[in-house]
Amino acid sequence: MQVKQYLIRRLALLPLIMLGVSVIVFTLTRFTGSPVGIYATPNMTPDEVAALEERYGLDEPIPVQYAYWLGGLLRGDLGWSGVSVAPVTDVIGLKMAATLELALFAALVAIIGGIALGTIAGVRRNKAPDHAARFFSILGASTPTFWFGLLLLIPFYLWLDWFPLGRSTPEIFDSIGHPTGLYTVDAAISLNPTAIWDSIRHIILPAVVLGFGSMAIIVRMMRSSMVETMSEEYVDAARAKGLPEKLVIKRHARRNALVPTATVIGLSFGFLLQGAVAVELIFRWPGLGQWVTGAILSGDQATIMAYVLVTSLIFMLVNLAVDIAYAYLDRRVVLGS
Amino acid sequence: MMNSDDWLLRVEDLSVHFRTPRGVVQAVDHVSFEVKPKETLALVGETGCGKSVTARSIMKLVPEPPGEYASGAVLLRNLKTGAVTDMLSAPMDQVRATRGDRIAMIFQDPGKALNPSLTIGRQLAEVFGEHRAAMLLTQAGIDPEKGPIGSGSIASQRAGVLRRNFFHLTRRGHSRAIRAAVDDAVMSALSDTGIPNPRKVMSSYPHELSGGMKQRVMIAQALACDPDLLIADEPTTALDVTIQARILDLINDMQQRRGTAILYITHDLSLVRQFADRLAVMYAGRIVESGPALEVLKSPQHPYTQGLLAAIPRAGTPRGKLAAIAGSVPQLIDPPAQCHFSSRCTWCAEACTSHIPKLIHMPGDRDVACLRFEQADSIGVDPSDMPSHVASAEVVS
Amino acid sequence: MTMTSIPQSAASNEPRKDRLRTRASSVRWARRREVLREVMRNPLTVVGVVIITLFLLMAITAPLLTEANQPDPYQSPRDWANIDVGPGVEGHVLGTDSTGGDVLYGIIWGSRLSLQLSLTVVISTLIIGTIVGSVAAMRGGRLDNFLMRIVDVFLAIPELIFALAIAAVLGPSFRNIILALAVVFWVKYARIIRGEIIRVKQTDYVAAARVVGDSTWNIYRKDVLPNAVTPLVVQATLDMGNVVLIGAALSYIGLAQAGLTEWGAMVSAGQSGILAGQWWVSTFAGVAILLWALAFNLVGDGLRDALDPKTEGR
Amino acid sequence: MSVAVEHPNIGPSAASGSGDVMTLHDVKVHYPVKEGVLQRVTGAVRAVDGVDLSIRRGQTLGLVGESGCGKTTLGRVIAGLVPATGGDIWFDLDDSSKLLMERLRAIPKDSMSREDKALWSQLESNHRLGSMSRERQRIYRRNCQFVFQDAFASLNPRQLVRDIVGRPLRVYHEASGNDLDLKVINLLERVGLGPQHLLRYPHQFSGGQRQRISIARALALNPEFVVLDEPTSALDVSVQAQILNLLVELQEDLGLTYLFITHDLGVVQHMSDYLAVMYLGKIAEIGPTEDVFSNPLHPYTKVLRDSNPSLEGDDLDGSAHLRLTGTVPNPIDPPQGCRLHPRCPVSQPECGWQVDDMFQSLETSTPASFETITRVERSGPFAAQLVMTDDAAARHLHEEITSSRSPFGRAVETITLDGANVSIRLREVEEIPLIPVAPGRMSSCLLAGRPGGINPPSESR
Repeated sequence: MQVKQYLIRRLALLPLIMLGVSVIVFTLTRFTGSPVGIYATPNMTPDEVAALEERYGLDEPIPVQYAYWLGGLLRGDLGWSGVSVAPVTDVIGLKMAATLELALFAALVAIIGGIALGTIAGVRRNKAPDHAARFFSILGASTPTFWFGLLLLIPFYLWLDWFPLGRSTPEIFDSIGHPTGLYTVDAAISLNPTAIWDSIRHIILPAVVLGFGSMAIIVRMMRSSMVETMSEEYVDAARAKGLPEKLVIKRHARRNALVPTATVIGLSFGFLLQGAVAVELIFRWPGLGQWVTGAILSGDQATIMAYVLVTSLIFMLVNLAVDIAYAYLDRRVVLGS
Repeated sequence: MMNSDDWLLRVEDLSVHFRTPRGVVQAVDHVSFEVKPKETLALVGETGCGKSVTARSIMKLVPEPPGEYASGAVLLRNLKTGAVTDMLSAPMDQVRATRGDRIAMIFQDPGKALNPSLTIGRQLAEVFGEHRAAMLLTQAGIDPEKGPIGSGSIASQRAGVLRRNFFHLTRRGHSRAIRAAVDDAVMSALSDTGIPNPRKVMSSYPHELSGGMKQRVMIAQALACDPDLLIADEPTTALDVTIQARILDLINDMQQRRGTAILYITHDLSLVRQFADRLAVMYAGRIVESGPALEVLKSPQHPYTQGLLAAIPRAGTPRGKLAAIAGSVPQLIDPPAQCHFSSRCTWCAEACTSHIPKLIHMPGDRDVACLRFEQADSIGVDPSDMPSHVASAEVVS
Repeated sequence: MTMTSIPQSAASNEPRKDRLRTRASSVRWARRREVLREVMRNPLTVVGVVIITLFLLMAITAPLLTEANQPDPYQSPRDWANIDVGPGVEGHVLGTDSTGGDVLYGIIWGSRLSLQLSLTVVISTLIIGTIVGSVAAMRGGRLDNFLMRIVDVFLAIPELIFALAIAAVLGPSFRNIILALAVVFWVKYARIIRGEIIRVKQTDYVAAARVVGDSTWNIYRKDVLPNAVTPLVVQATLDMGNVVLIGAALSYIGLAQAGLTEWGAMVSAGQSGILAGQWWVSTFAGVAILLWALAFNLVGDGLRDALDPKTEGR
Repeated sequence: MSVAVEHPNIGPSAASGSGDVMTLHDVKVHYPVKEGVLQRVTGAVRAVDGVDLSIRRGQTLGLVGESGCGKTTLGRVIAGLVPATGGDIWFDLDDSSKLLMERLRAIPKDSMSREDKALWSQLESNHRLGSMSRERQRIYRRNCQFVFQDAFASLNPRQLVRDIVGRPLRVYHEASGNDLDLKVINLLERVGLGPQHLLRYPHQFSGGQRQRISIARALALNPEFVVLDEPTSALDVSVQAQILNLLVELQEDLGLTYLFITHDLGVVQHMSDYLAVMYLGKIAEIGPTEDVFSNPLHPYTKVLRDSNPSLEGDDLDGSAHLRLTGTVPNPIDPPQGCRLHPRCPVSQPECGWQVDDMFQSLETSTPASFETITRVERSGPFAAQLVMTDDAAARHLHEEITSSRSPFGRAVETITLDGANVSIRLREVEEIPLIPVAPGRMSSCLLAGRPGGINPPSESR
């Protein structure tokens, strides 16, 4: 019951924060002056420009303009994407699916690798595996994703040609249905072995590159919370019960160490989303990141702003999901806050 | 010490060191004592005297590193077969089989010693799963020898009666029977400690229970397998005095009923009188005095014991006239070879700062480690350097 | 416990007291040195400090190491005769890019840009964040609530994406990257310092200062801030590296001026050559970014371990 | 040297040396409990819930109770660290102003005459915490100091001992520079430390020394009254003795008034002149320490005393040791009537039994019939209608309650059976006040004034 109330409150906060994000985004669109420039041509007279402004409601006071804009947003009108030559709403779904797929696989790499490495490091504190894991985590946090991606391209694409660029081989991609929009999942559903292999071949390298930085963050957090729980008295109490060390670590130490790590996992999803920009660029992954870099270079503001709105929404939803997991993992959280 | 065969636990010459960046801390320094079956030995001392480390060493729970068993043995005698195990040198499997089964432990803060993310029921079930798997299977109507999973696989699947075994057994339709057997075992253990509503407690998480209730759960968990020895490490320090009284009543009562020997670790001498048969006082990693509890309390011989007793406020002491021991406990990082109490002792003489006093056996089953009871020639110093002598005959007057 | 004691008892001989005051500051300095020694005990931290020192030297002596390009020293001099040459070629130790820009020159002058970027962003956001977080935590109530909701909104947008949007709106230039990062980064500090202050405010030593009757400002200055600032110092150190990482990512995407000797831009400039086997431009520029971030991460991590309040002094 | 010529130590009554340093009247500290999606305030943790207390000048009042009873909160309220949410705290009332205060307090605010109102507001601005004038507030602040349980936590880890102990002097511009150093050295010597400790950080000291530093700080302004919040609980016995001796010595030398808060009965018996026992935010009993120990007038005091392990062999006064049952109730919704009654070994039907107590006892004694209750319609804390699963269950419950010989069973005024419904009404008892029962002694137990006293019935003569 308490858990439910807590989650409802978190949920109620979500639209409020999204409203705040929309204010920021709107401010940004008006930052460089009236967006009438998109429609105006240099040889228009001031009167013609004013007429244009009136037509698009740009002569109204700023709050009113914001209300118009927000109204459009809520109806699903995210504007016209110059780079895609289509309404933003029409193209964003596909891009989002591609990015989400990449981010989810990267998250999988980061979470599994991070928890495993962090656990080992925390248990074998101040021994070789610990030092290795710590150095690895610092290295991961210091490596520029875009550079790391380029570096991996040299052996795995240029020399060995193991992993292709892009998201898919178009013919294979078109040969299966796409009920979910996530290529790997669709391929799995279609039970088409060629498609499954194609989807996995394409996603491995970008997912590893993208997940590397987040894994480093998770390793660091998992290690320190493992160190903390390993010194808790209930771990000694579990040993005093005669439990084997493996079980002591798994059920008593790691389980509790996961609780603080959960928040970091949520936050690291932000790193995945932002890292995706560069990774998509390098691996020619047709997602939001590639889309938005194109928009930046051509000054397509509607696309940029839609991108900011959508990624924030994804980020917040992921964190909400983590909060739910957190409340499940540690019942005391809710009572404590 | 005594050589009778009537003992359960014998700690011989135990030293535990901790390596720190600043030097080696000699937390426990050549400590020997023994616990007889069914008796209560109280190990008393102030913060940092090494009593908790001693207790943990018995279970081999001192973390290595930074800890290190520098010398000695912890011998546990099987009362039925007479076989003796050294907990410090035995293989880990054997140590684990002993923990929780023949030696159990209650911790100082029950709030910290219970896993916050598991229900009470699961935490107790772990003990049964670890040590009483065969018994549970029998109760569930499965022959542990011939059953769907042999006793061998139970031993290997040490998760015991929890998930993994359930999973295996579910397919064979025994899941419910085993679950019921576990629940019964857990509930009877809980209700044995006077927990009024064991079914509810079983499914609750530690934070939902009060401190006293948590300590009851800890006791239930510790006594689940009827251990020969219960180590109680300051079990009531974190509790209020009214709760403490009830927990002590409970431990007492359980001991009466089951004949468990208790090693009671405490800093509170006033608890000892109600509780202990024998008493050992520790100071700075060494035992300075031991003997029958009431005797030691009545006529303490070591200056530290005397000081400790005089420092406790009592009804009769005039206000502001407590006999405090001056100074504070010395650091135990690479300590000099001397009586550690010498810096605070009123009797301190030249010899005290150059010799480590040995535990001297006295009439009345008493031991004291103080140079006042030793002869100058036996340790080879000038008699004028010795503190004023006390003849051992004076002790039991 | 074994500190040199002040000889003789406290008689009222005047000259001794002046010594006392100078001694107090020397005791404080001794304490700081002790903490520093504790920090430097970790060899990895020392490695970090050495790398940072080298980068600093490089940035300061850039005009001595290479002759500054005129008119804009932050554009590599073009050597059109040597386009895309590999490392080791006469005059181009680390090779050149597709426009004949010298890679070593870019790395050396790029260190100045990185220093400028990280110092400007971290110092300015540290000040803003500390002020906002302190006001929120010390005042509490509605103001706190209001400020923290703003912080929540800022935190809802991933750093790089937020900075990317701002920089994109402002137009591609290195200055705008700095500005964009400054807008984004203060939030984290505000949140950290607020949390720490709220923690410290509940300690007994703050209660003790209140019992004595000291003013809120004095309590903030003497008790709250000094005890709350440690995680902020750690985070700021880590961010000296992070800012350069994100800044490089932004200029990699194309938000810096073309041809700038910024490391991220250099990686971008060299990437088309990679598939043609010209690995050196991107690689060396990337190594520079990596080393910079690594150095500050090592030091930040070492600071965190050494200054962790859980182990400090107790 | 700037030794303050007119030392603003204490108000007019200081010379007389009589009266109360602190007078508490119905002091309450309630922390709001927020619940639900909108975080509405749905109740309050009643940490301190109506305390009347006088702290007499020059004496030591011991305040004992178990964790969660509100003793620390009460101490913090008195020291001005926590604002009271109800009631009045008067500082430095001499006998005449106390009489005046008591006279005026009896008059309802709106029917007060104009001059009484003026007197009242003058009284408030001179003596009442929260309404004091700035100048009086300063005097109060200087004269009421606090010593914390965890000395280390109360010392700023980044300050030198000189700055910690000298801070009060700086705040009140009592001293600076060399003068400050000298004064701090004097204070340190006063508490058994020396000049060599002046320039050290708190972490360089042992537990006992830290507590000495914190005592030195409390004494820096020469206060009259010190709240000691478990000053020795974190210390070992041998060091505790040093600190207790020091506190007594300081009290004798400086004429201090102490409020000594502790959970340790041995310590409080040794240290205090009179004793207040607290339970769940209320005072259970007050009286001279020796009397309270030898003849407790509240069952809770007796339980505390009996539960306290003692070194002396035979401390039994013939009566059996009393024990409490159950656990401390939730301070958000404390029991009506006497706070102790659900756990009390000698409870009576008049102690304030309510419907919730019934559920609790049913749940533990007969879980089976507790589980047959399907719905409860309350009408106040003392009456409810229970809907049972069926008529038989209702009959069973009715039977069980009516036949009960427990004080709770006897507190039932009416119980009616109607099909599957059981209506029950219990004796209404709202509040059991703390009343004088013997010269100098007050108790909030109903039995205190009765012939048999608070002993269990089997033993009462």
